[in-house]
Parts: sequence; C-alpha cells; structure tokens
Amino acid sequence: MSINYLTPEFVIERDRDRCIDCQVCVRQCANLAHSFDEEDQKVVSDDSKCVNCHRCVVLCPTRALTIKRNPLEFKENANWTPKAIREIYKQAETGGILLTGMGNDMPYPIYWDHILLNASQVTNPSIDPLREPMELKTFLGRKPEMLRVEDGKLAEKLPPQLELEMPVMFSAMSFGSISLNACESMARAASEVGIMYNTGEGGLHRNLRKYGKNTIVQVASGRFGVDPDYLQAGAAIEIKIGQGAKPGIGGHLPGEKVGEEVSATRMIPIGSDAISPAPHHDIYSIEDLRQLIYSLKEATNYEKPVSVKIAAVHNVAAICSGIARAGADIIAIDGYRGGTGAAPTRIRDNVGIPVELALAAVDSRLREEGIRNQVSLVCAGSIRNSADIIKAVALGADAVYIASAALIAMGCHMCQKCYTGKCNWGIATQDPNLTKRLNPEIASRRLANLLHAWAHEMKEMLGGMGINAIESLRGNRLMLRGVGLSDRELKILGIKAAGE
Amino acid sequence: MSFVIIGNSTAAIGAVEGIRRYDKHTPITIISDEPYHTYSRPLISYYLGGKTTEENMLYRSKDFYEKNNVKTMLGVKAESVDFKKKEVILQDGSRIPYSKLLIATGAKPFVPPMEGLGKENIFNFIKFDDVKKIEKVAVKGSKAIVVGASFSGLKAVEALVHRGVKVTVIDIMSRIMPRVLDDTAASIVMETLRDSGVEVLLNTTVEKILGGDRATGVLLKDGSELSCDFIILAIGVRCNTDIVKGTELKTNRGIVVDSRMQTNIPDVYAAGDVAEGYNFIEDKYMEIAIIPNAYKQGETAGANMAGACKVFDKGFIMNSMPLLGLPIISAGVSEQREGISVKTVYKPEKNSYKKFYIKGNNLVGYLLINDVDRAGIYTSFIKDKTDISAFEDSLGSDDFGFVSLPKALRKDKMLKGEVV
Amino acid sequence: MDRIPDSAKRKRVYAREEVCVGCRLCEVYCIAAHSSYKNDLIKAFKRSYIRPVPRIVVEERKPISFGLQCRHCEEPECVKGCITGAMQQDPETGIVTNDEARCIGCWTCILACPYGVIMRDYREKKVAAKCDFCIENGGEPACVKNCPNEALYIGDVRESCDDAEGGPDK
Amino acid sequence: MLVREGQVRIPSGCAISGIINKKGELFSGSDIIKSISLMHDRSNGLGGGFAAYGIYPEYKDLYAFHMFYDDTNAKDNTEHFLNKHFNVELSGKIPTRKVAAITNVPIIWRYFVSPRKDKLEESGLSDDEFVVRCVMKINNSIDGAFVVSSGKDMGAFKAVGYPEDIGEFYMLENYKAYIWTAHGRFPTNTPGWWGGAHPFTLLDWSIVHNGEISSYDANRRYIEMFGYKCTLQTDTEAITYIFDLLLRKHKLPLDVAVTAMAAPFWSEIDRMDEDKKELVKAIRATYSSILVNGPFSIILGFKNGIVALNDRIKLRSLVAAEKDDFVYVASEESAIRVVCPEPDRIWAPRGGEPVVALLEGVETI
Repeated sequence: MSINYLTPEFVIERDRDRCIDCQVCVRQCANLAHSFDEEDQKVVSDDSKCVNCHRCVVLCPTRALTIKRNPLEFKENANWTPKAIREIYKQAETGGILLTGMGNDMPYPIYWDHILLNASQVTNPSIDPLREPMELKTFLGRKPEMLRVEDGKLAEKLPPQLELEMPVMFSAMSFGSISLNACESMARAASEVGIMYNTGEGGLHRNLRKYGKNTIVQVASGRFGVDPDYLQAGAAIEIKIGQGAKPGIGGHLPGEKVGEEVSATRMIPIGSDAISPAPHHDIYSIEDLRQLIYSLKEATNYEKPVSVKIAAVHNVAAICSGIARAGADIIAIDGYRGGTGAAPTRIRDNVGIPVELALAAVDSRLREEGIRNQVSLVCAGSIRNSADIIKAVALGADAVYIASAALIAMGCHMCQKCYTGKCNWGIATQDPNLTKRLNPEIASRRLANLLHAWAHEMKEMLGGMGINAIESLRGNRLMLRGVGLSDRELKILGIKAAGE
Repeated sequence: MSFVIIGNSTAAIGAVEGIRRYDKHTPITIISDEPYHTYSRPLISYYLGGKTTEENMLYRSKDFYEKNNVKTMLGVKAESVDFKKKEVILQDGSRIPYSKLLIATGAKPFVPPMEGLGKENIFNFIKFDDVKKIEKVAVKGSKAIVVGASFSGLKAVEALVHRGVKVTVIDIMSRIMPRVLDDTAASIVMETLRDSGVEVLLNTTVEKILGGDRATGVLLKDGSELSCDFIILAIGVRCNTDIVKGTELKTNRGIVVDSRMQTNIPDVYAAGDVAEGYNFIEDKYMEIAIIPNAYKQGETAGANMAGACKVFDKGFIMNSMPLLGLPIISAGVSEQREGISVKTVYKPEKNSYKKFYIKGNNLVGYLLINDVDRAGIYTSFIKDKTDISAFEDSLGSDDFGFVSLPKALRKDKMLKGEVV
Repeated sequence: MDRIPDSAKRKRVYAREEVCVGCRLCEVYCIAAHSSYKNDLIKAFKRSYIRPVPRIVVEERKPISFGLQCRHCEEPECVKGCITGAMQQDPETGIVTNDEARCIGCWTCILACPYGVIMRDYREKKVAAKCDFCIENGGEPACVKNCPNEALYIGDVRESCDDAEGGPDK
Repeated sequence: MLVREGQVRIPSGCAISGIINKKGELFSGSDIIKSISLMHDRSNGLGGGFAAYGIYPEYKDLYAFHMFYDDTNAKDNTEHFLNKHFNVELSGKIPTRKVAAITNVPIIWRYFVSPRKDKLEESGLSDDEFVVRCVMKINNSIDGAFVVSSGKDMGAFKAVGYPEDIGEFYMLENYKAYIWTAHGRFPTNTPGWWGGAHPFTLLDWSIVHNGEISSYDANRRYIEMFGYKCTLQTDTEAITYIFDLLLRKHKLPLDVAVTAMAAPFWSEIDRMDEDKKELVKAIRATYSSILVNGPFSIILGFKNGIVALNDRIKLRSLVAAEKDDFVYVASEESAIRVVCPEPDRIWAPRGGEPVVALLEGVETI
C-alpha cells in the first residue's frame, strides 16, 4: 500500500488541563476521530478522521476541545490553491468523481449582500410592529385575472391556494437524504408556525401523514413513494425538475441508506439503490410537463396547487414563462447556492446561476408577459436570514424556501459531509445510532424559534419601510438599492443604485 | 379506640407506619421486653464488628414515637393476652386494653439439646443484649466457636473476624449456608472465609460443651475436642409464640394469618417472624423470616387495623449478605426441583457466580455472588411473574438490564406512572 | 378507606430512549454533583481523590441507550427492605434518600430495587449510592439539566402507580 | 438639472379638499379655493390643482381633453394624433389670467372630441378604453405633450404654484360644477412640473391624494400588467389606475375595490361570517398587489360622486362633513368649516372606511 498524500484538513486541539477524559467525544464521533487509550487511561484524537462538524466541541462538558484548520502550508500559489491540489490528490487516489454536500461554497458574489433596504424618514411614517398589526400571511397559487362578485358574494371560487402565515417554507429534503426525525421536526414546526414543509422525493412516511395540511408532496424523476394516497396526502404537489445544487443531474441514494422505513416510504426494496434519473423520462419538453401537471391535477380533483421546481439556469426566465403557461400554480426557482445531500463537486460549484438574478429576471419576464398572477414564485437556494427573505420578496418572490438554514437551526454545522451518511448531528444519516441525536421535540422548537425570530425581524423591516402587509413589498423593487453592482447587474435586478 | 402492638422491631414499625397512612390520631401502644428504642436486629453483627455504633443502629429516628403518636412500654414483658376482654396482660399483672392488637414478637433462638449449655460464655446471636455480652469477651486474639454456618452464624463469624478473634465455625451439613448455596457457590464463599483465617468444620455437631462454669471448648461428634474462649450458638430460630401458647389463637410453627395479616381471632393480627404469611412462590403459608417481609407484613397489618383493606400476598424469601466483603444475594427458590430448570453463569476470573431458577416462563429464584448489581431487577421478575422467555438467554450477562428487555416491557417499566 | 395523600406532587426523572445519544453526560454531571466540587467539572474530576459513583445507570446496547435512576417509588421496596432504616422516603416530596452514615452496605436495597438503580459505593466505608434528586443542589437533577438532547425529563407521577404487593389498596 | 416626475419618483405631502352637491346643483369654484387655500401651509407652491364635474354641460357627450404642451411642436404632433383618432368638435385655449406667482406657463389647450368611428371599429375597443389607450399613447410617446384630463363634462386645472394662485390663474370662479376637488402639494426634491401637479385624471376619474404610499412599486408593477403606463411615477397616478382597473375594467362594486385597496386585517377577517370571510380572503389573495400601503388620504372624483378614503391604519388626516345637500371632505376640519361653519355632522372617518357621496338617484359608481 502506498502512502496517502492527503494530510489532515483539520487539527483537533485538546486542552489537557481541561479534558477530564470523560469520553463524551469518543462516544459522539461517528468518524472515530477520538478514542480512549485504555493503557494510558486517556482520550486521544486522530486529526485525519476529523471533518470539523463540531459535535465533540459542542458536547464537551469542559470545553476542552477546539478544531482548527490545519496550518500546514503549501508553497503560496494564487492559481494552485491548496483546495485545487488536495482535490487532485483525492482523485488520483480514488479515481472517482469528487462528491460533496450542502450548497456551493465558492466565493461567487452574493447579491443579497449587495442589496440594501429602504426605510421611512419624515415624508411617511414607519410603522411600529409592536403597536400596529403587521401581516405576513401569504397565499401561493394561481390567482384569477379578476374576481367576480355577485350580490356581495364571491361568484367564482379561487383556484386552490396554500395559505402561509409567513412567506417561508421548508424546502424539499427527502426522507433518505435526511433522517425521519429531521423530516418530522420540519413537519411539526411547519404545522406549528402555519407554513409548509416539503417531502422531497423520498415519499411520505406514515408517521408524518398527520401533518398533511402543512405538507407539499414532491413528485420527482424517480417517482419514489408516489401513489394516489401520497398525492392526496399533502396540501400541494411539487414536480421537481431540478435542484440548484446540481442542475441537470439526478440523484442517488445508496442502498445502505435504504433501510426498512426508507424502503417502505419510497416503495422500493430494502437495500436497493434509489436512483433518480437526471430528467423525468416522461418529460422531454414543455408540453410533456403540461401533461404531468394536469395528470396530477386530475388525480387530485383540481383541489391542490401544483408547483414546479427548477434549478436557476441561464434561460430561466423563458423556462418559467413556459412553466406558467403549462399550468403550474407555483414555480420554485432554486439557485446555485442551494444545498444537497450529495452532489458532484464540479457540478455544484460550476453549474447554475445566482437565484437573485434568476428571480428578478423571472418576475420581470412574467410581468412583461402579463402572467405574473398566474403563478406564485418561490425563491430557494441559500436564504440565510430574514433580510434575504425581505429582499427576495421585494425582488418579486411570493415566498421563499429554506433548507440549509433549517438544517443549521436543527444543528447542522455545515461540514459538507452529508454524503458520507455519518452526520454526527443526526440529520443527514439513517444510522439509528445517529438519527436519535436529533430530538424532534428540540429541533422543531428550534425551527419554530427561528421562524418566529425571522417573522419578528421581517415585521421590523416592513414597519421601517412603512408597510404593514408583506404583499405590499412583493415586487416592490423601489425598496431596494444596489451597492457595488454594475449597471448590468442593477438592470437585471431591476433596482437602482444606492444614492439614486 | 386504641391499637396495641407487642414487639418493637421491623414488623411493629411497619405497622405504625401502615396505620399512620390512614389514621393519624388513634393512639398506638408498643409493648416490648427490650428496653431499647427500636433498633435493627441484623445490625448486631455490624455493631459487634465495629462497623456501626449504637446510635446508628436505630431503625427509626429518636422522635419516631412522638411524631407518630406512639406510647411505648419498653422493657415491659407482655405475658399473655385475654382475647375475650381484649386486654394484654403484662408481667406485673396489669392489663392493657386494646381495640386492635398486633402480635409482632419475632423469633427466638432454637437450641437443640446438648450437654453443658448452662455454662457461661455461651451466647445466642439475635438481640442487642447478646452482642453487648459478646463484645466483652470477644477481644483480639481470643478464640471463638460458632455453631451454625447459616446466615446469622456467618454474620457472627464476620463480626468476630473484624474484632481479631480466631473463629471456628461448625455445621452439621455438608456445606455452608446449605439452603442458599450450591457446591460451587459454597466453595467461593469458603475461600473467602479461609482467606480471613476462619476454620470451617462441616458434617459434624457439638456433642458436649466442655469446661467448668465457663465454656472452654467443645467435644465434637467425631470425638475430637476444640478449645475456645466463648461459643456462639446460631443454629436457627423459631417463631416466638410463647405469649399465645395454649390459647384459641391458631398457630402452627408460627401464628396463622391470612393475606391481610389477620389471625383467627377478630381484631388480632400478627406480622413478622412470628407469623406464617403467604409465600407466593411456594404457594403456602409459612414463616418468612426476613426484614422486607416483616416490614410489609407489619405495614399491611397496620393498614388493616386502621380500617383500610390491604393485602400482602407476594412474600418470598430473599436475602442479601455481604460476607467479609463478598456480596451474596439470593431470592426465591434456591434448590433444583422438578419442573425447575437452572441456568448458571460462572466467571471464576471475576469470582462471580450467578444462578437462575426458572419455572416455565418465569424466574422463581436466583443466587448472585460478587456481581450483585441490579439484582432487584431479577427480584422484580419473580415478584411480577414476568414472562422472561424473550430474554431468558441474557439473564446473568454482564450488561443485563432494561436494555435486555423487549421494548414494550422496558417502556412499560421505565415510563410507569407518568402523567402524560 | 383512602390513604392520606402526600402533600406534594410526586416527580420522577423519565428517559426517552428514542433520543438518548449515549454520551453519558448525565453520568459525568452526576459524578460532579455528588463530589465536593459541585459546580466545577474539571476540579470534580481532577481533584477528587476518589471519584464518586454516578447515581444514574446508563444502559446501552446499540442503537438503544438510556439513563435510568431511582424512580422514588410510591411504595419503595428499598425503604421497606432496608435493614438499618438508612433508606428513607421524605413524606412531603416522596424522594427516597439513603443516610450514608447509617448505611452499612448490606445491599438489601440492591436486592429489592426493581429498577436496579442503587449502586455500591466502596469509596470509604461501603454504602449504597442512589439518586437523591439532587435535593442538596436545589432539586434540579444534574442529569436532567445537562442532558444535551432532553432525553431525560422530569415528569409528574400518578398516584398509586407502584402497586404494592397484592395490588393497590382496596 | 433636476429630474421631474416621470423621470424619478417624487414623494410628497399635501392638502386635499372636495365638495359635492348631491342634488347635482352647480356652484362656483370659490368655496373650493377658499377651502384649499386655508391649508396653505400644507403645500409649498410646487404644485396644485382642481377637478370640476359638470362644467361643460353643452359638450357633455364629448371627451374633454385638457392638454399641456411644452412647445408648438408638441402641440402640432398631438393635434395630428388627435385628428387621426378623433373627431375634434371644438378646440381652443383654456382661458387664464396673468398671476404673478404662476410662471413658466406651458401651452394650455382643450379639445372636445369623440372617437372616430372607423378607428374605434378597427380597434375593437369600447369608447372609454379607446380613449385610455390614446391618452397613454400621447403621454408616452409625444414629447412635450401631457394629457391633463380626458373625461366628459369635467376637467382638471393644475399648475405649479399655490392652489389659491392656480384657482385665480384658471379663473375658476367662472366655472360652475356640482363636484369640486382640490389639491395643494408639498413635494420633496422636485423642480415642480405642471404635468406632475394634481389632480391626476383618467377619463372622468380624478384623484387628489395626500400621502406617500410605500407599496408604490408593488402597485405599479401590478397595474402595468393590465396595460397602464405609470409615466409620472406618482402615487396619484397609480391610485387612479387602480380605481379604473377595479371599477371600470373589472366592474367590481366600490366596496370590493375599497377592500382591496385598504384591506381589513386578517385578525378582523377571521371574525367575519363565512361568506364574507371567503370573499374578503379572495379579494386579499387576488388583489394583494393593489393593497395600498403606507399613509394616504384620497378623494376620488367621478361623474356620479366622490369617494374619500384613508389607508387602513389612518396614517393621514381626513375629515368629512355633511350639511344639507353638501358633503365635504378635507385634510383638515378647518378647511371644511371655513366654507361650512356649522355642518350637520362632522366626523373623522376610520382607516379603510370610505366616505361615499353619490348624486341622488345614483345607486353605484
């Protein structure tokens, strides 16, 4: 066996003055980075196994541990960065494609951070959310061109709508890619807060059926877990065409993650690989999509809105126009920062476009075509905080999807090792020793806390802008100004530069 | 209304506490021939061994009687009972009337006839007064003979070893603690005794106690003689039914009671070592002379005296006895009989021995030596008649615990009583 | 006839095995809470000449694990079986504690406890060690307080949940 | 050079006032001038104006186009356009008098027109929609031309200046109308542009508005999907189009339009009966983008009456009063009392609660 050229990415620092050798770290590291030396009666660590997930650091009762980047330097080279070199070592060693988890971590511009919000001064009053009602309720679904009212009553019922207490939903994450406890946590939080969570393509576990009112069931290319009951079980159906982290790429849940429960939920044999093809093999064109949309509507008696989720790619505006005209009630646009349980690194880091630009382009395009009311737009792909949401809504989104933020709320420390199945936080794993680390009681509470906090913040920001209902912000791009953006970017975003 | 309790040990205290759960006010009178505040009988060996003090031998705190509104007549012997008049007759002839009476007179030593019993320096090993006498002669370097290698005899041995007394223990049977230990277990215990310098003579009896006014030795059945400075007789005990001898109160070996601890005479109860309670493993009424049993019987009697309706029908033998640092716990059946299978786990390197007696799907008895942790879980299986078939294989394993149980049973036990 | 009720609501530490992560922090904190450095883990572990025994049993057979400690039974077998009177139940709180000064380590309580949660403590003289609900530390058990995943919690206990032999009072 | 309305969005504070005689009896512009003048300090001389209904009884079947031209070139181009699309029955300068405070006067002209039959048929539009399209076209594509008003038997008179000067300038005491509305403007950072002054009108809708709506861009981008062009980037313009869209195009009852624009809160909706709840929910869901958010008080004028409305949390003042056949609304109570010292009833309407005053015999808008 030849030597592995890879050196540890991190170093584990154990303060011996603080360590009490209680072995909590040993018991908690699924990567076996810590062990107890029986001979010396003390805990020791192996840096090479550490993925920097912070599980041990957080649980260490004496705060004896910290993890640092390995200070080992390569000869300085602006082109051949340590990352580039390490990746080559890895591939030369394994012969495999590079895999990664979570969203694109490359230093591309983050447009949210180049957009600033307005606030009222003198000429109109800001509104104090502590004194005045401040409304975040949002309806997703096709809106009629106009209402017909007869004798003071609605003459024609609205098409089916999703009613959200705030314009945020938990984005699609399948049972399989994440643990059932993680799914349940989101389902519980969604039902508590009055929003939606999304099954992803993993089917709907029987224990979660009771959260149907707050569930979007997804139909993806693998069609896992899809049957009439499934379609009926949720409040809406989402056709997943693509995912921001890996546009144009399918999915692959390895057989070892397909245990009894995943198998039953996905309706596939235990231990079989769950492969989602890159395209839906019954959708090779827009008219095929239309057929699927209407098949699903037929199957559910036109009682549930149908969403179509796509990755933000170059031609996103035209594609969304097509999707709207194909009968979708909701379009979810997933930007390139969106997370994933597993994706080829090269795809994740190089394919797709920023969701901010995609969203602005789509909203403008649909308005130009006069069909913006026919669909609701959901912005996904690395919404990090309430300000991102406010900016997304002002750019034109009806609501946003959050996933990475939700996972972080539940404990994810963004080590990006989801694909290993050894998530020490019990999220991206099916190992029963690990999944129980995610207590749905706690995680759902944390999720609800996050949403409540964000709701408060959104209300503050709205109030500052003199707005007391979120819909008055939607597409209200005058509330935005750009900083550090080119004219071209400002134009695409449809916003002015700060100072204008 | 008044409650009278004859006796001042475990069953009596259980009765006081049982009464006071339902009735805070009716006066209680305790009559005992021992002059002491209630103390723990088994602690006499620890007292003798220097492991506890007189103060720490109190079974309940000094203010127990006061707090529970109990009038005590200590050092007063109850001679007999006039069941017709419902009065207890004391040694001095005075009479104590009762509405309800509990007889908790315990046990008395059983001493088979042997020559020379009248000499000095021959002791029983039951009461505090016994060890108060023994401690005077059991000085370091003295030699003692203990007759009887059962529970109390061996506790006496232990105490004497702690005092630096050279001890020889004699038993008629072929192994020590014959009713509890099997050969393997006995050999483990024997080794511990030997390690402490105790000589054990089995299969023999004392024919005659030697000496003048004072005992100086014994003559054994085989004709050999042993010299000693004093002798402790710990051959066994019998129910102390003296007070009701010849009355209409029904007795066998002990006083016959039902599962509410009532005797055949209305308003008269019996509990503790004097009573023949129900042994639910043996499915018969018999004396079960152990503390937990005495307490529960007393408590049951007390509750019923106070007007509640309480039943105690889960009595069975169980004992825990660390001997010279070697823990020994046993419960329930301790001999192989028809219909009972046995499982043993012997780990010589750990000096650990575990033996389980299984009848059908139930555990009916066990013996643990050295590794006694979590023994009570096994006890509960016996008591609850738990179906152990699903986890029988794991009995006695090092990590045996609730984790070994089927999930439903485990959760039932662990979450018991939760208000959801 | 009714039993005179206890004045206080009984509480008990329950375990949710579904979310026990097997870290044994409950043990770690229990040890510290019963050491002479109640609020300093490092000193409790590094300075205590002999480490106290944990009063919680962590059972583990992967993937199942859970902590288990004294149930403070309504009808405590350990109290009834105790030969010295050291094991006592507070009539107000229902909490069962062992007076270690009086305990002589006969292990009858270990024999009696149906949950197997009384430990042998050989640190000085041998005594039975058991959960005392951290009454000396304000009654918030350290195991519950420091369980990182809320796998231990304090629950209210129903009256008459622990059947005495022969069932509850009739 | 400072940019003007249409090139930039200019928020402003203002004074508004409106008077209607419900019997349709005509009265001169003196009262409205008096009323709006009283609130002099609510304007800053950078814009004001009036709308009057019933002023052209002799031409009441014709659309009256009031026009501003920057130069004759714009006038020529516009007249060419008008002649191509309309039969121009009468045209001429709108009479004005010299007032020292009113300067930079554009060419002010008016035309009484009817759509040319052939063009109308060619377009397949209704008369009104045809006119709307033409107004949008002129405002959008003819440089230097601006349609001040385009309704029948009504007109808007506006300018850069204080309202009382503007009234004098247009000699409004000579006009008689059954509805008068007026506006005094306090724009921030504007050079003042005649076209940007208020009222804003379309067909016979006229709006005077006090406020700065924070939902402007959401409202604008919504109505622009229905063919409106918000060339002025003013709240007033957007609100006018919203009324036009809801009332004229979508034929919704006034209460539905008001519900959409100044919607009740969800907490209130939750307490409504089921039918009503369903309706209001549908209104808020469907017309969420035309909820007018932020402070405003407006007076909508049209041939059958006026509607005054506050934003739903009443962030701007608005007072209403009744006296005999007259209904008054104004930013301040004093502006009513100055022309009607002892009204029968005077009140401050609640946020989102419209004051509707229709001509007698008229059921709806």
